[in-house]
Amino acid sequence: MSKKTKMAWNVSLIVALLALLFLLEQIMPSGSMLFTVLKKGAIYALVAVSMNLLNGFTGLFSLGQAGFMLLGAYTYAILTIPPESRASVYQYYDGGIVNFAIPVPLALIAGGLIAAGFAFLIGLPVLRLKSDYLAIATLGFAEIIRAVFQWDKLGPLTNGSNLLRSFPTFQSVLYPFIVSGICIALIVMLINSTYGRAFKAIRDDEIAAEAMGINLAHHKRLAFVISSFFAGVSGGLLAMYQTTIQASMFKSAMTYEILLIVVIGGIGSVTGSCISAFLFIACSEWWLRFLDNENFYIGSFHVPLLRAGFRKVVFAVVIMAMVLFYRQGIMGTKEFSVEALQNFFRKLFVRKGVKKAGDSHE
Amino acid sequence: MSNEKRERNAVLKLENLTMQFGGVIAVDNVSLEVGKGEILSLIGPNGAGKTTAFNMVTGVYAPTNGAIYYKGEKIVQNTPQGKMKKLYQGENAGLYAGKRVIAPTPDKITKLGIARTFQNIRLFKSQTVFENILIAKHMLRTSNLFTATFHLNAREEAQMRQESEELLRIMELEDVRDELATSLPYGKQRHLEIARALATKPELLLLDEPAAGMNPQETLELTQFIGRIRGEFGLTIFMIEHHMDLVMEISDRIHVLDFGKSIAEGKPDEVRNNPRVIEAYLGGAQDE
Amino acid sequence: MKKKVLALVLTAAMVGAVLTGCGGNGESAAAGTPDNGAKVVKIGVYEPASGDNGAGGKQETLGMQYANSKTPTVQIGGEEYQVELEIVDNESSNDKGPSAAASLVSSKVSVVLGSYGSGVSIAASDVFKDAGIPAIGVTCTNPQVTEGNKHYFRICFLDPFQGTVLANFANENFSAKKAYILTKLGDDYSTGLGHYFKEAFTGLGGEVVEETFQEGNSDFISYITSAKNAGADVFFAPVSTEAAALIIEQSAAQGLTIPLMAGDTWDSNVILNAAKGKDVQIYVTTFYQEGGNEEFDKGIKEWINADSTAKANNGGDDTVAAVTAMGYDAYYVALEALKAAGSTDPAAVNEALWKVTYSGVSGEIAFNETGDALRDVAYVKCANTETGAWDFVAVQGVK
Amino acid sequence: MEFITRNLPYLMAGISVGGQYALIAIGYTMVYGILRLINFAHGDIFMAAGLILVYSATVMPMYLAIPLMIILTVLIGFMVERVAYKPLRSAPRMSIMISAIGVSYLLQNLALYVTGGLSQQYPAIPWISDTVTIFGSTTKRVTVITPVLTLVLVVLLVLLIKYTKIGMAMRAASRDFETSQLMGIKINSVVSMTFIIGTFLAAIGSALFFTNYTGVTPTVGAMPGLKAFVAAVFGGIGSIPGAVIGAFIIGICENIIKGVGLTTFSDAFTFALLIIILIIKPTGLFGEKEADKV
Repeated sequence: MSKKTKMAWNVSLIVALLALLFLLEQIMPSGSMLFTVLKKGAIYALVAVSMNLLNGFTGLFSLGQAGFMLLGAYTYAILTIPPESRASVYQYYDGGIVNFAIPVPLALIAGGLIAAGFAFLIGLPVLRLKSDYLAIATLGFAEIIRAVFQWDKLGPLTNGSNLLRSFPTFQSVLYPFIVSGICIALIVMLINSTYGRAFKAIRDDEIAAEAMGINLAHHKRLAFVISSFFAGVSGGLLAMYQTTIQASMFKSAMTYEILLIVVIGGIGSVTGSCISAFLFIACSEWWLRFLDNENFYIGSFHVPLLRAGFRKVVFAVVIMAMVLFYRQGIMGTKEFSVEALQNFFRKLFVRKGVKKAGDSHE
Repeated sequence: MSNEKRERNAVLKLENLTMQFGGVIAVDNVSLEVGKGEILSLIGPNGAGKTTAFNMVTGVYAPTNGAIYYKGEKIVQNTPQGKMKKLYQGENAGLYAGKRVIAPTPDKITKLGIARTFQNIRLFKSQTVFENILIAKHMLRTSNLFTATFHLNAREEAQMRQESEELLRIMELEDVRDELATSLPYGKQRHLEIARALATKPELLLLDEPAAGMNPQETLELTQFIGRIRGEFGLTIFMIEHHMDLVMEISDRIHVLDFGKSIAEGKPDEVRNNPRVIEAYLGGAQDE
Repeated sequence: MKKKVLALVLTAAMVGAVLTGCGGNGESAAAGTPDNGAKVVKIGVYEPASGDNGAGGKQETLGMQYANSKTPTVQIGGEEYQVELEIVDNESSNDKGPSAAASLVSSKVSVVLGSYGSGVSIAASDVFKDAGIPAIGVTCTNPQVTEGNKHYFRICFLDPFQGTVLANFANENFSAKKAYILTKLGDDYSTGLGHYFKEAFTGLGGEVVEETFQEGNSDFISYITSAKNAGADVFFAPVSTEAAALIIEQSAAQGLTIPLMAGDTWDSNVILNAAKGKDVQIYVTTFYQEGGNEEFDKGIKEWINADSTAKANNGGDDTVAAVTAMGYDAYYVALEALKAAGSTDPAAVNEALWKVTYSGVSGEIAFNETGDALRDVAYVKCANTETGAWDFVAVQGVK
Repeated sequence: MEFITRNLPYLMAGISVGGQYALIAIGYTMVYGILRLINFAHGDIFMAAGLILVYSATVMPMYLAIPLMIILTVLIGFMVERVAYKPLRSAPRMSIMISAIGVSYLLQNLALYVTGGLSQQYPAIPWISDTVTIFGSTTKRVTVITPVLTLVLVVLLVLLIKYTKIGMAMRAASRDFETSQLMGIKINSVVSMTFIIGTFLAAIGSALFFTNYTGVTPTVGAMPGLKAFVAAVFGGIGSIPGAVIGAFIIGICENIIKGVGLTTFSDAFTFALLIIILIIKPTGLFGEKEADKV
């Protein structure tokens, strides 16, 4: 397939997807769980891809994603709460010290920039650390950020440990899709550029990469800062989705969830991360919810064991099975594309054809 | 070539280079020069400090003491510091004291025009042959993050790709262009590693045991190959090697290390008959 | 190849499920007619069943379930409707809450009850608002729950009131001059009540020392030592029962002699069990005092004792928690609203709620212009560490 | 005297919690020493030990319940290794770490399901739960016992590692996993033994910890687990004395921080300490350096 037709395919697919979403939104009741899953899925897809850029493509095992999301979410919230609502939100802090609001897109970018700025500062010391040590140091930084944002003395800015709310939220399910879509497209373009190749070289062999003239410190920091930027943006989106935010939401458990999404999707596959984000969110928020229902009947058979929390046990077992027996994840390091799909069907078809031919021969 | 002349044309010069790990001196006060267009082989028994010397040149280790010059410019310099001040057992301890410490990272060295290969092959495992070479072109970019991401550097990208294709052709790797690097046979992997090093457009090529693990036939091919690329790319080559046939065949000069110290240097014939070298190898080298 | 097949199957499954999911929801959307022919109206129960506030949430839910078992039907617009409780677990967590709320919305409930815990109520508020579904807060006492919106109601008193009652009580009964306030970071109920207590207490000329703890903290020894060192006269800890049990246990071990005070969350048998046989004084304010309504007490005790799950959810005995009584009342308030609305349409229920009055076991309930119940008294109770029951101390209002 | 009575409780709490962290940290450091794996599930095994005692104490007397708890906990540790880590031995390190996170997730959710999400009251273990008075400040006896017991156990463990055959095998495996395998060391039994010792100590640690802090919730193990891991890194991962000293330092510092009134930062401080040590001396206080060979 030529580059142009590929491009055309991708563009038309994206347009079709957006159109489908638009249509769904028109015809379906707005309260449907579908939209909850789609919105949250789109956000998690972005943060999973941003983590994949770091863990999958650059080989840096970082567990600081929740901390950067927190920075993005807080920046977004602080900058967009309308001045007239501030008195009630910052009720213990006399309305806080920020008294203006900026447009939503700007605030999302600002969230990304703040996260990226912090990543730059944190990256200076920690990126020298190797694998597990890097993981635990970034995890530690995320926890420190969380504690700082709960600090009473910063209350006029962060509202202490209390909820931030009243900021603009999603009007349409298209919004997170478009923002995430743009961000993921940017990440993909980066991965396909000469910088992306350098990142992959670092992942494969740091020493050889360095010997090929790739400045390790610079490129690692670059990957770290870019990944954090997008984590920050997704944090802003998450704030929009949640409608209220609070530092205590951004625990390391959140990072683990994102990591599991990346692993299930396939470390090193962008489309894998996206698919698995939607699957993960749908399973945890929607499809398995019936397992929590004590009075669940199949026909007249009362299904045993079901009660609150069973959903999570089943989910954890499924994840464990994935991790143990299906280590490559859904996509491995491959990408989902029209071409791959075509090839897949072709192969399937050809093989069947050959078999049939063989059969008739006999 | 007379000594003075070589000095003037020296591409690489190691000066009083010492590397001490804890109490062990791996390289002890080694000085040598590699002249332009020359092939200098560094030989010596196992553990003589050859790879350590290479690692100091390529910036993997900072030497404990000594300096390195590239085309007359000082690129590495160090003097014993901190704990090492007391521990240091080498010579010339005070020679570089008080002078500026220069310890560039390996990528800086590569950017100067010094490329290397590794003793245990280090290819980018998940990448194809072509991508392995293309990655090496990254350091020659003029694009920045922004222009690269938005594909505003199309001309440069095209040039990178074209040069890589060219290199593949010269290195006779075009038939395996899209294979995974690690799926190649061993000899081809060595070729690829050299090709990748050449992609950075070096003037000085450091080969760390290029013939390790090769059979005589492959070694012979490699010998011709190295000779060929030296001419084609106008390279100066500094090489560590154990295969004496190869070393004797293509080296202009040979430098011998034993227990970190230089014990001999000269033309292949001179070195071959040097009693100290024979003693150092004690027959170990003769059957190789 | 196998992997590709699986990837494809998974993707297909997702697409399929998305589509069927839509259909499924569509069906359950209407207040449908199940097997027995009676129409069904759904009431959402948005309560924590796990996490910090799981114990309290479960007790509150018990009240609703008991009420539902007593009055399973309601007359709406002249028709008999079966009332179905749609229970979700908000996990006491502000980030899991909205999704749980969204699942209530998608099951087309007419009105929502809950939650125990103010943070989760605020967090889900917008989800209900966007869906146009009214919510009745049962024991979420933070003012922010109902402030600035038209869909959140509440049947309990508020923290500014409760904080003042507690401060007055500490001042009058213990002549407290200095109070040690311990609140949990990121818990709006805890920080809010701590704040209002501090305001009232300093207003009475008292002095306070404030400290906070992180979620997941189980070591309170340092805090107790600090309270002792500060020379505090009362230890005020408006926290979840989970932390409360630890605080009680550790204060007893550390020999803390000053009274422990707290708000409505501590009115739970978790506290009684922790305090039993220990040398501690515990005072709490609450909505309901066991014995306030004999008939209700008797009925619910029978119901709890008859059902092992209910008993387990109540903490293993049949003590009637105030939140259970509140949950019971909330259910009837919802029924009143449904009757008054004459329809299962959430918007109509929302309109009707403003005018609902109901005389429940915890007192008279009517809403003011912000949607808060008009309540002017709180019960103060003291834990009897010998019998393991609550002793009634006073009915306190604000002058 | 006044100063002592005011501040002794902080110090005692610090030493006691430090001892409990130490018992968990040993599990981390031994497993990391041999498998290079951060066993994220270790904190949750600690939690599981707490829950097991809660439930077993309701049906049997304490002198049976405690041994049973220890045996079951060790069994869980053993099974986790066999099921979740052993199959991944040749996989990249990231996979094993992710598997550990998965096990942690599973254990927490199982506990959530079993307990119904409610905090469980830990039963009082006779004698050690009694209240005692030291220098005018009251506390539970366990506070005093913990550091002593910890030190005794650590000395026993060090002797075991130094003088027994299995201890020698452990040391060999932690020095060079592959080579020791080639030298005929039964690596699977060494790894299993490591997990057994680690979980055994965690089980004892849980009994001490929950006697002081009596609520058992599904996530209660996460923070102590993480802190114990930090202690292990701080002391130099792979070094048992390092882990113990690190644990005491962290326990004491954490309580001092709370005593000073910076309660918001008591957890953050632990991580700050970790990052500082990693930057200054990446191998921790007593760790050995390992270099990549080029």
